[in-house]
Amino acid sequence: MSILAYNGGAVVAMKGQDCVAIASDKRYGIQAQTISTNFPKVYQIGPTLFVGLPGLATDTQTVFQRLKFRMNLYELKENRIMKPKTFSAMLSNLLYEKRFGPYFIEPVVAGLDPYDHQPYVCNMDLIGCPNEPEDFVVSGTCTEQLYGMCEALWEPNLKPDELFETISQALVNAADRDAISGWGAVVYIIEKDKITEKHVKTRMD
Amino acid sequence: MAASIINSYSDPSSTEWMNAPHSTGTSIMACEFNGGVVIGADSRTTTGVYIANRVTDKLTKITDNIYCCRSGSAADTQAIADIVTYHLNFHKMELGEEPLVQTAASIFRELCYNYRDSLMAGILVAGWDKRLGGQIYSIPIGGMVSRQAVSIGGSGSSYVYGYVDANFKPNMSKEDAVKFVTNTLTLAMLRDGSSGGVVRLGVITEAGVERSVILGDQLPKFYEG
Amino acid sequence: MATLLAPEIPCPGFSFENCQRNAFLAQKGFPAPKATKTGTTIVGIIYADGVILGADTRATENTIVSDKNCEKIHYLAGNMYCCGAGTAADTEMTTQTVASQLELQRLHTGRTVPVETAATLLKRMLFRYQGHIGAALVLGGVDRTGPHIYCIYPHGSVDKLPYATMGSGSLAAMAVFESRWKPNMNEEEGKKLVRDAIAAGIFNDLGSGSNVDICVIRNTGPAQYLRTYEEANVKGKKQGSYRYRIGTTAVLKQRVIPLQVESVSVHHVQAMDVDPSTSR
Amino acid sequence: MSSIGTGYDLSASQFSPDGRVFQVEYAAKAVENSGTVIGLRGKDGVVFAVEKLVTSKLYEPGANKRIFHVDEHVGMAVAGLISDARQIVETARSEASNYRSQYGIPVPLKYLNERVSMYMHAYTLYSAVRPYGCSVVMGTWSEYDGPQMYMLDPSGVSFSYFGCAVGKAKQAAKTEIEKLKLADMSVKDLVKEAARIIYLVHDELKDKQFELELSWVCAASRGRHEAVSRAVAAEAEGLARQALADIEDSDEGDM
Repeated sequence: MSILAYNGGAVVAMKGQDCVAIASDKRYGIQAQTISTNFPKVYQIGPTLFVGLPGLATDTQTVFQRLKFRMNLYELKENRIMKPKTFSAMLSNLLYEKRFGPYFIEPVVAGLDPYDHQPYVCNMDLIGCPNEPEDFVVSGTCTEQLYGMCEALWEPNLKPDELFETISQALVNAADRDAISGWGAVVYIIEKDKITEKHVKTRMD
Repeated sequence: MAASIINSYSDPSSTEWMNAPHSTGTSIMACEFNGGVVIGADSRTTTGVYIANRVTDKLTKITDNIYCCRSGSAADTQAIADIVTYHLNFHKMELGEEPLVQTAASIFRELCYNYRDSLMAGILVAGWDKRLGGQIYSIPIGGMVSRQAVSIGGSGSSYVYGYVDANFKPNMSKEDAVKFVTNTLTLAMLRDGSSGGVVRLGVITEAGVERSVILGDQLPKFYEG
Repeated sequence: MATLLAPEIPCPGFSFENCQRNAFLAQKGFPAPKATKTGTTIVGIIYADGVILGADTRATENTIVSDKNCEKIHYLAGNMYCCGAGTAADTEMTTQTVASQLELQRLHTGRTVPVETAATLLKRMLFRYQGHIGAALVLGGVDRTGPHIYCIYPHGSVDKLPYATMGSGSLAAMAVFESRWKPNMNEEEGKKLVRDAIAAGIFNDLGSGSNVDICVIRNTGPAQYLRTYEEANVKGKKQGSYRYRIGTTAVLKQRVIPLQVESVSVHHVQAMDVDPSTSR
Repeated sequence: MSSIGTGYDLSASQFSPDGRVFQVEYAAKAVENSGTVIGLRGKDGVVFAVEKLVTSKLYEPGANKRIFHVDEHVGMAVAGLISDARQIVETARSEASNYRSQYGIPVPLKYLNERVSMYMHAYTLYSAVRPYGCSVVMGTWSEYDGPQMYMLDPSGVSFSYFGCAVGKAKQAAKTEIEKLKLADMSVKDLVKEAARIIYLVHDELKDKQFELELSWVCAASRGRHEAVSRAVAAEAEGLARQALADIEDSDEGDM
C-alpha cells in the first residue's frame, strides 16, 4: 500500500472563464478507520490563491506551515502579493529540496493572478515536478476516477456557477468509488471580486 | 501504486534503458613496438542489450603523449579520465616538462584504488615518454597497476588471450604492431556480443599520436563458419 | 526551540531530514511512491546550419498519463536547449540549475557560452549524484565551433554524436534516424526527419504520446522553439454535453468572502540594459 | 646593522623604508653562526660534508647529526638552528613521501626544492611566525638526470649549484671550492676534497672540537643517499689532516 493513501483524500481544481475552482473531500482516516469528517486538505494562502495538499496528513500540515512561512517572508521582503505561478515555483523548490526524502503529498495549486486575474491551476508530483495544464488538475487517492470524470465533464469557458456544478459532480462521483475519500466535500469558487465556499452534501459511508 | 513491474510493457514509464548502467562492454588493447605503443578499441557502447553508441571513441587523450583505453562504466571512466587529465596537466605546469606515463598510471591507480567500491573501471594507460619510451600500464577493477608489454581488456579480451600470447613478439615494427592489434580486436569483436562497430587505433611515438579508424567493412576477414 | 516561533531559513541544497522517517515507513510496508517519469521520446540531430531538437509531450505516473502536453525541451541558453527524459522533476530542476549557471557564466565572460560547457556542467552534476538524479538528456546547441549534440546519461556519461535519441521511445526514433539521417540535410528535411522520429516514438512506444515539439537552433541567429509543431493526436470532438443543470449539487452551507481591492498601483520598470542576444 | 632600533625589525610581515625585511636578514645571521656545510656536485654524484661543532665533551660521538635522508635518493645537509632544520627535513620528507605515493616514482629534486622553498618562504610573510634560522643543501643523483644539488636560504630563495658552502667559514670554503674542476671530478675525489676543505676552514682557536660528517649520493651508491663508508671517510680524513699538517709545516718553513 502506498503511503500516499494512508490517510485518504482527494483534491481537484479546474479552470473556468475568469474564475477557478478547487475542491477537496473532508475525510481524515488511518487506513480504513475514519477519524474525522472535517479535515479539508485545501488551504487559502493568498487573497485569490489556494493550495490543496492531499497525501500523508502529517506532511499536509508540515508542508502547509513551511509554505506559509516562506510566503510570509516573501511578502515582507517584497511588499506585494505572490502570483500563483511564483507560488508554484516556490512549492516546487520546497518539495525538490527533499528529493531524496520527500514529503508524501502531491499538491494542487489554484488561483487567480492578482494582477491580470488570469486563472491558474497546477499540480505536482511528490518531488515537485510542476504540471500546468489548460483545463484541470487532480490529486489524491482517486485520481483515476477523477481523471475520468473531469475528462468527460470539463469544457472550456465555464461560468462560476457552471464550474461549481462540474467540479462538485466530478469530485462527489469520483469519491463515491473510493472507500477512503469522501465524507463531505468543500468547494471554493475563486473570482476576482469574491470567493465562494460551498460545503457539498455527499454520501457518508 | 508502487507495484513492482513484471515486464516493461505493463508500465510504459519503465526505465530499463535508464537504470541499466551505461557501460562499455568492450574490447581494448595496447601493444608496445620498437618506437612506441599502438592502442586500439572497438566502438560499441551498450545499455542492457541496446547499442547506445556505435561510434564511441574509447581511446581518450590524457596528455599529448599519453592516452588511456577505457572499459567498464562509461560514466566512471569518463569522470576518471577527466580528473587525471586535469591533474596531469597541472603537474606538467609544475614540472615544466612532459609527465611520465608511469605518473599518469599512478594517478589512475590512486583514483581506481581509493574508490574501488564505487567504481567500475578497467583502464589501460599507454604512452611514450623520454625515459622509458613506449609503455603500457594495466589497471583492472580494484586498482592494481602493472606494466605490460602487451595488454588487452574489456569483455571481449577473454576470447583473444590465446591469440595474443601466440602472436605477440617484442620489438615489432610499427606496421606489424598495427596489424597485430587490428587482428586481435577484430577477433574479439567477432566473438563478443557487446563489442563491435569499427576499430579505432592510435600510434603513440616520440612524435606524438597518429589516430586512425578501420571501418567495419575494411576489417580483416577470419573464419566465420 | 526556534522552530516553534519561526522555522529556520532553509539552507541551499538537498535536505535529508525526512530520509530516516521515510526509511522507517518503508520498513513498515509503506514504500516511497514513484515520482512522475517522462517515459519519453526525445531526439536531436545536426543538420546543415545548426541543430534540431524534438520531443513528445506525454508525462506518465506509472500507467496514468499525468500530463498530456508537457514541455520536455528545456531552455539552457540562447544558443542551446536540452531535451529531458527520465524523472520529470529531475530533468526540470537539473536543466534549471545549469541554465542559471550558464547565464552567470555568460555575464561573467561576456561571450556566448560553448555547448561543451553545458555538457560538462550537466555531466559533473549527474555523476556527483551517482545516477540518483534520474535525468537522461539530449543537449543540442551551436557555438563558434559549430553545431553540437550531446547525449547525457543519468550516471554522468556523455556521448557526442551527429544524431541522438533518448527515452523509452529511443529505439523507435533511432530506427528512423539510422535509415534516413545523412550529413548536411537542409532545414525542411531535418524538421521532417525529427518529426518522423518523434512520431515513431509517439505511435510505437506506450510511454510517449500526444504532440511533437521541435526546437531549431541555427548557426546564424536565435533559436526557434516550435511548441506543438504538430498535434499528432487530436482529441475527438464531444458530440453532446454532459453539463449538469445548475442546482444539481446539494449544498449544505455556503459562505461568500468578498474581496475588496485596497489599492492598485502599476509600476513600469525600465528593463536593464543587458545584451539579450545570447546566440553569438 | 645600521637600522637596529628603528622598529622595522620586529616583524617578518613588515618592510623597512629602504625595502628590507630585517627578520629574514637576522635569520641569515643565525645560519652564519653555525658550523660550515659544503656540498659538491661532481660528474657522478653529490657529496655533502659538514663541520659539526661539538660544544660539550659530554656528547656521544655522532649525536646531533646534520646530514639527513629525505628519501632513498635525496640527502639534505643543514646549517643553522638544528631544531628549525629538523622541521624542514620533516617537511621535505613528507613532500617526498606524498609524491612517491601519488605518482609512484621518486620525487624529482627540482620539484621537491620548489615545494620546500615555498614552505620556507611562507614563513617570511606573516607577523605571527619567524623565518627559519637555517639553510639547507639538498642533493640527488639519478640515471636519467645525473647529479643535482640545490641550496635553500631562510628567505625561501634557492639555487642550483655545482658547489656551495654555508656557515661560519663559507667564504674560505667557497674560495677553496672554486679551485676545483667540479664537473670533471668523481665522488671518490670529491670526498677527499670535501674533507680537506672542512679541515682547512675549521677555526681551531674559537671552536676546539668538531666532527666531520660525510655523505654522498652517486652512481656508486646506485642513486641512494648514504653516509660515506667508514674506511673511505677515515682515508679522506687522514688525507685532510695530512694536508693541514703540510700547510702548517710550510708556513713554519716560510717563517
